[in-house]
Amino acid sequence: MGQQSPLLSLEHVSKEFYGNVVLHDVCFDLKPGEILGLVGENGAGKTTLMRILFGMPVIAETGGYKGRVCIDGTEVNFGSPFDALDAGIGMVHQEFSLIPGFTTTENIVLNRESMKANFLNEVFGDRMSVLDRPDMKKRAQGAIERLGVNLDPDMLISEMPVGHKQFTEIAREINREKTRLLVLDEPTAVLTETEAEVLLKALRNLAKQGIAIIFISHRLHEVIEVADRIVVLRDGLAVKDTPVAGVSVRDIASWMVGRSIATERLDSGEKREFGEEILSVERLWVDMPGETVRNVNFSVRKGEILGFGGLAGQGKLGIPNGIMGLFPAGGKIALHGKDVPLNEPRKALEMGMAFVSEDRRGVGLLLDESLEWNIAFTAMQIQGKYLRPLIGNFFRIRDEGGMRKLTEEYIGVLDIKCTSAAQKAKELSGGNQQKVCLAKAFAVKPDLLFVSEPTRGIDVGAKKLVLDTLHKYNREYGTTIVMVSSELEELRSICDRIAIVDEGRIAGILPPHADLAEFGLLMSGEKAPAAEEPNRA
Amino acid sequence: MRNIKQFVTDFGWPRIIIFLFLFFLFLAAPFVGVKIDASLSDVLNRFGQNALFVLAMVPMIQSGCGLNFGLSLGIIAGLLGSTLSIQFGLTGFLGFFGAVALAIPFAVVIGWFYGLLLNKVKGEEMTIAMYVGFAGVMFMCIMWLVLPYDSPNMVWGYAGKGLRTTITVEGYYRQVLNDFLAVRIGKDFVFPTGMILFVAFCAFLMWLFMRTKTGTAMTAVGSNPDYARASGISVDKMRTISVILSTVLGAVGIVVFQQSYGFIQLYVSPLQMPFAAVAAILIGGASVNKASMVNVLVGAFLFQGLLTMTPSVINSALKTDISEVIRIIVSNGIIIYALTRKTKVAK
Amino acid sequence: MSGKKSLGRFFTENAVVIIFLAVTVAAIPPSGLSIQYIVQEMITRLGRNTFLVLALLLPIYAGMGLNFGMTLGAMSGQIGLILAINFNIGGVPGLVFAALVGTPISVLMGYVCGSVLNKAKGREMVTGYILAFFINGVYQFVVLYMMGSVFPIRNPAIVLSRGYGIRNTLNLENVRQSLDNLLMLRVGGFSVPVATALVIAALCVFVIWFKKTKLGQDMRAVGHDMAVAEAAGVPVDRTRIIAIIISTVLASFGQIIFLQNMGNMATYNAHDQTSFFAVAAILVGGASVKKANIPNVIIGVILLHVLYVVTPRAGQNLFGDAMIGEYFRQFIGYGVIALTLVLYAWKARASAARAREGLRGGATGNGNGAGNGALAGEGGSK
Amino acid sequence: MKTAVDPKIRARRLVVRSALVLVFVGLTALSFTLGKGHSLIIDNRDLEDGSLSAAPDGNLVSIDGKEALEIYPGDRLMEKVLGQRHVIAVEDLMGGNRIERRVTLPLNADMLLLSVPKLIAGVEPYFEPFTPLNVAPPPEEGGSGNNSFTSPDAVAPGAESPEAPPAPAP
Repeated sequence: MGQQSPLLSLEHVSKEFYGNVVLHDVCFDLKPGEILGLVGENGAGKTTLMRILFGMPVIAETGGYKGRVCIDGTEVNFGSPFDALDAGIGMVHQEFSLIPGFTTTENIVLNRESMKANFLNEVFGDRMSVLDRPDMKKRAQGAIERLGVNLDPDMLISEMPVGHKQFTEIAREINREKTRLLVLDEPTAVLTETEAEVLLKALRNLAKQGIAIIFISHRLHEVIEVADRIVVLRDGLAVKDTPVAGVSVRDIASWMVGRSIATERLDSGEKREFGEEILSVERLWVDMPGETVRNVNFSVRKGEILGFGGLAGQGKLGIPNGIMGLFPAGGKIALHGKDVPLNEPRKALEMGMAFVSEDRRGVGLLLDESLEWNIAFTAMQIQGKYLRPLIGNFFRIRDEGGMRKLTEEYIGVLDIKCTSAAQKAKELSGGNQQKVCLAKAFAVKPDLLFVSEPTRGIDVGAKKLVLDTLHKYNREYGTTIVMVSSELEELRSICDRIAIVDEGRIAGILPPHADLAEFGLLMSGEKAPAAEEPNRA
Repeated sequence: MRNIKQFVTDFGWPRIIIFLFLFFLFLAAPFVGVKIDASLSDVLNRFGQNALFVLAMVPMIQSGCGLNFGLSLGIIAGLLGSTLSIQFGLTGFLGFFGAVALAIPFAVVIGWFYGLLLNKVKGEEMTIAMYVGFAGVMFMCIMWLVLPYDSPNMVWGYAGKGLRTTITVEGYYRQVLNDFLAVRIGKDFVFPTGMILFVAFCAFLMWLFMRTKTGTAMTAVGSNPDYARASGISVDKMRTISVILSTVLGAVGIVVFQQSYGFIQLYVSPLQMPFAAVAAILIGGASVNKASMVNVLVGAFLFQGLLTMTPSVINSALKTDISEVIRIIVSNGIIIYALTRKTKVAK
Repeated sequence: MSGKKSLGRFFTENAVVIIFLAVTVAAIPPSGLSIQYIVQEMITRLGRNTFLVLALLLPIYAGMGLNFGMTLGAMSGQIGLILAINFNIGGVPGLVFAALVGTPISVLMGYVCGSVLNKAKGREMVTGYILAFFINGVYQFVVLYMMGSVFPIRNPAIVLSRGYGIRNTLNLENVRQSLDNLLMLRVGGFSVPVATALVIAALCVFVIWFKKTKLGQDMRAVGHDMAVAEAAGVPVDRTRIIAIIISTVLASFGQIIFLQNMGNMATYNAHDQTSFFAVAAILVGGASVKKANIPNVIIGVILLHVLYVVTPRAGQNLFGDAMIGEYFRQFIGYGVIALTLVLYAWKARASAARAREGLRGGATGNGNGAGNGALAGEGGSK
Repeated sequence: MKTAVDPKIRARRLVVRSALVLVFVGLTALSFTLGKGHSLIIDNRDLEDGSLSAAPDGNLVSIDGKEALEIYPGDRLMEKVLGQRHVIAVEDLMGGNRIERRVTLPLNADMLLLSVPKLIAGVEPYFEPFTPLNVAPPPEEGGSGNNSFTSPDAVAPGAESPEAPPAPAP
């Protein structure tokens, strides 16, 4: 195996989005039959790298990439994912790309069905051929056998357990005769441990047959178990490319999160003192698709900034969404000792909590309305502000003047770049939209503010301003803040405590200055003895 | 200062063509022997008759329920009110406002159920609204035959029961609004002051309502239901309110229509009325999820102008009755145009 | 346990059919019509309408809902018939001629309709409905103004006296029931139009065969999940357009079969109710917006038309007013469409909610007890 | 599985498709000729130029073996036929004398005057185009259809035309 020439080699691949470098000079090779574990935090560049490999149109639309992608030593430049498929690269996505109403067989051979020609082909083209179902089944079974798993070829996808869906998807990729390289993006994320075991076995099976595999996962022990070699991406750089032998989970974790530059705390050694407990959360579960929270317990004290970190899909986003009533949730939540009714956003708001959603455009903003509306709306609806009486107090209409004053005030305070308070929210840049979302939350003068991914998708300058603003509100107005973010550095720069969420539970709570490897281990679901026990009563 | 190109894309070519077409019709009118003043008077009259139907589209569009193809349900409530008013023998202003007052409770109840239904079928509102409207009209056809009305002015003479297809409101409330403070200028021009005032009053109330806390919440629901929910608004409640409002306006609208037109039309006549109102508001510049008072007034005026001017001008000019076809193509064309524009579908 | 449960499921899944059957059966005795008469009517109407209803199947497979745009096909067929009358072509050749003329027109119309519907994904039905209105305007423009002025019409008997435009009613004497009478068998006192039945059977065979083709499979894939189909390389938009084109062409044939049985044609109104009747029939037969099959079509045509035959008489006999029955059947027709659409939208939302509950996994009420292994796949059972 | 990319297959398909277009056109033409309807006016009168006189007595005229019509001198009967080629048989009621003639009717004439005397005498052509003097047009109806959803008197969505009773009369 070792002496073969590389099947795939990436040479000095770089990519930037609008001046934002996401990949910098990434190089690695992959030989046939080799399993490469690709690890990195969210935003480290894994997704972008795979997009380049697959010729996703979004890459070309944003100015292409630098460097070379070579297959069998010749440079390729795919115009679309279909070109990549033709070149023998198969991809298994995180979310299932299967048709629920179809059987396993139909999904495996989707759009590559076996056909029998007939006369109508001459008139209306190949699509008039009749399907050769026995042959389709044979091919599907062939793929399933190659994978070495147990799948019923005639079962409907909708009736399958999740693991089988994942296998079906892999079987579909290896059903292509040409497939030589398989990319699996977090294939074990939705699987149970036993299912994951079977999957890893199947992957080794495939590798033995000469298929090269890129295995992307945050479950580091799985990576160590299955991969021959590991590439660690951090901030767009391939910081480590090493054979897996002798590497420990802890090593990988520290490579993943390690920073060359030390984090700058906004407060330099100031002594922090907090008030009484403001929020207590017990046995919280939240049914938020893709971010399920299973069992979370924590409490927040007045004046504190609590951070929630962890990898995507582990449930950290579900926590504020569940507490604010946006997704079905259960458990016991008390604010100032009073129970907060769940699943009722209005009650949560009325009790003095506010939320800046991670889904800025989907939930955070009225894109088609003016800034005035966006900022004043919640305060108007919940607290009856910015209304002026028309006929006594009985009939009140919007106080446009008041709304404008409020908006202009926040435009000044947060330095929102816009033409006027009447500009539509959709016309602003991402960073300024985020400031509008913050302004909306500040306008209700909350006791407790949830901020979810406040810096996602905005540029460096805006990031700093947003964090500074949060810091300022916390210090000057005593606003208690619960901040959820995928960027550990950000949490470390501003939070007083940082909880890491893994698989819907709090894996541990660490002080911001804790060792980076500790954070990495918690994120990877590994036991970290040093971590503070999450369930402090 | 926005540039012209942007304006054109926002507004859409179809609407500009319709504008120019109507403009051309008014220009051409004198040359083919059509009296401008009589036409204008006619346009104003029909504008008043139909404006409330167009206005009824606003709340549902704003709350994200889409175009109200089920407006016929409101019209049915209005018909119940007006027939009851005649049954009770109310005349003059009492007759008109009696009809409105009797219609509104029906409209509220029907609208409430209709709103509950539409909340259950988010994303499919328009098709379902259309067929619920149709079914409602057909159901009322049976009711008109069996309900125990007995005013001799309304029931079939020979059978003594069952309402007639067309009932005159002469002697009840015919033209009470039109004639109120009406101004006659010249031989052929009459300004139906009362009706226009009433329409303006309703439009003003709607304008005001959209500025209240509830109205604001309703607009937010239509603009982004998730945002509204995150701000503590009950999306379903706002949608139901908008449907009720739309239904009530439809009910009041048909009574206004009757007093000007002079007849109550029962049975299948409400079937196609929503389509005209939908076409009108779209011509006025509204989209499937955004509408304003300006859209209503401009749309009602343009559409009714088109309906009035096309027959008279085109038919005199070309000596054919092609206007009917133009009308069908224009009004349905604009609806298709609006439906095929890219907008997010509420789920 | 399973017996009772499956019976209950049978009732909920076929609620529309069962309600409809009950109403229809209840209306038969008061109508006073003989079974003999009703059966003969049924046979005639099956021959007349089934083809049109079958035209709805493919767009349903392709996930485009009920093709209200089928009216476009009906209009194309009518233009074929107008030309057949114009050239005085009769008999079965006349019908074939009309169909051949109607085909290219309906292919074009289908392409237009499919392209428009592709721009209105998610609201195909209401758009198709309005599009039918719109094209009706174009049809009127062509038939009422262009024919006889721009397009020469040689048969003066079908032209309005003003010199251009086709008359409101056309006598289809030359082709009247020529397909039905081609092979009319008398079976046990009933006349059965065998040739028409054969044509319908051929279409059924075609539909069944078509579902087994690659194109049919692609349509199913597109109907189930457009995004997945697109990702797998199925040309989604093109497949949807093809589904509509086939449906439109079939509708044009269907309208020709319908009109040859009727024997005359209301030039400007014959197509008004085409989609309403076809859609109501297929829904009465138990189809939904996403699911339909050939038995749905046959059952639907029979049930809907029995109701249509008996209600006016039943209304006359029960209430002394035929109009009550007349309105009642239309109410039922529209009501069934509304009800099916509502039930479907309702179910879709409910099952989406259930699917999400499935994701809830171990995170149910007493979060404490949820084990480590039960990540997903076994929740939602509380 | 073969693909449409192969130029050989593409050429073959082009041929098949163009052939199909020809078949389509041919079929249209065929149905046109097969289904072309003609009104034959079977005329048993003296010819205008006097060269032939009406067939005396009663004759039976039968077209394509269908039910025979009796025709007497001075009679004019009308029979509708489809297609171009027909066999016309004239049988003398008295004498039993039977003459069969094959005729090919011109495509573009809807009405043809078929002269029995010529037929019996075998003088071609047997027929001449016939233009009726004054065809009373059927009663005129109004203009366009009733989908004018904006007109105040909007119309019923009438059911299938023959079965639907009209809306209740005033």
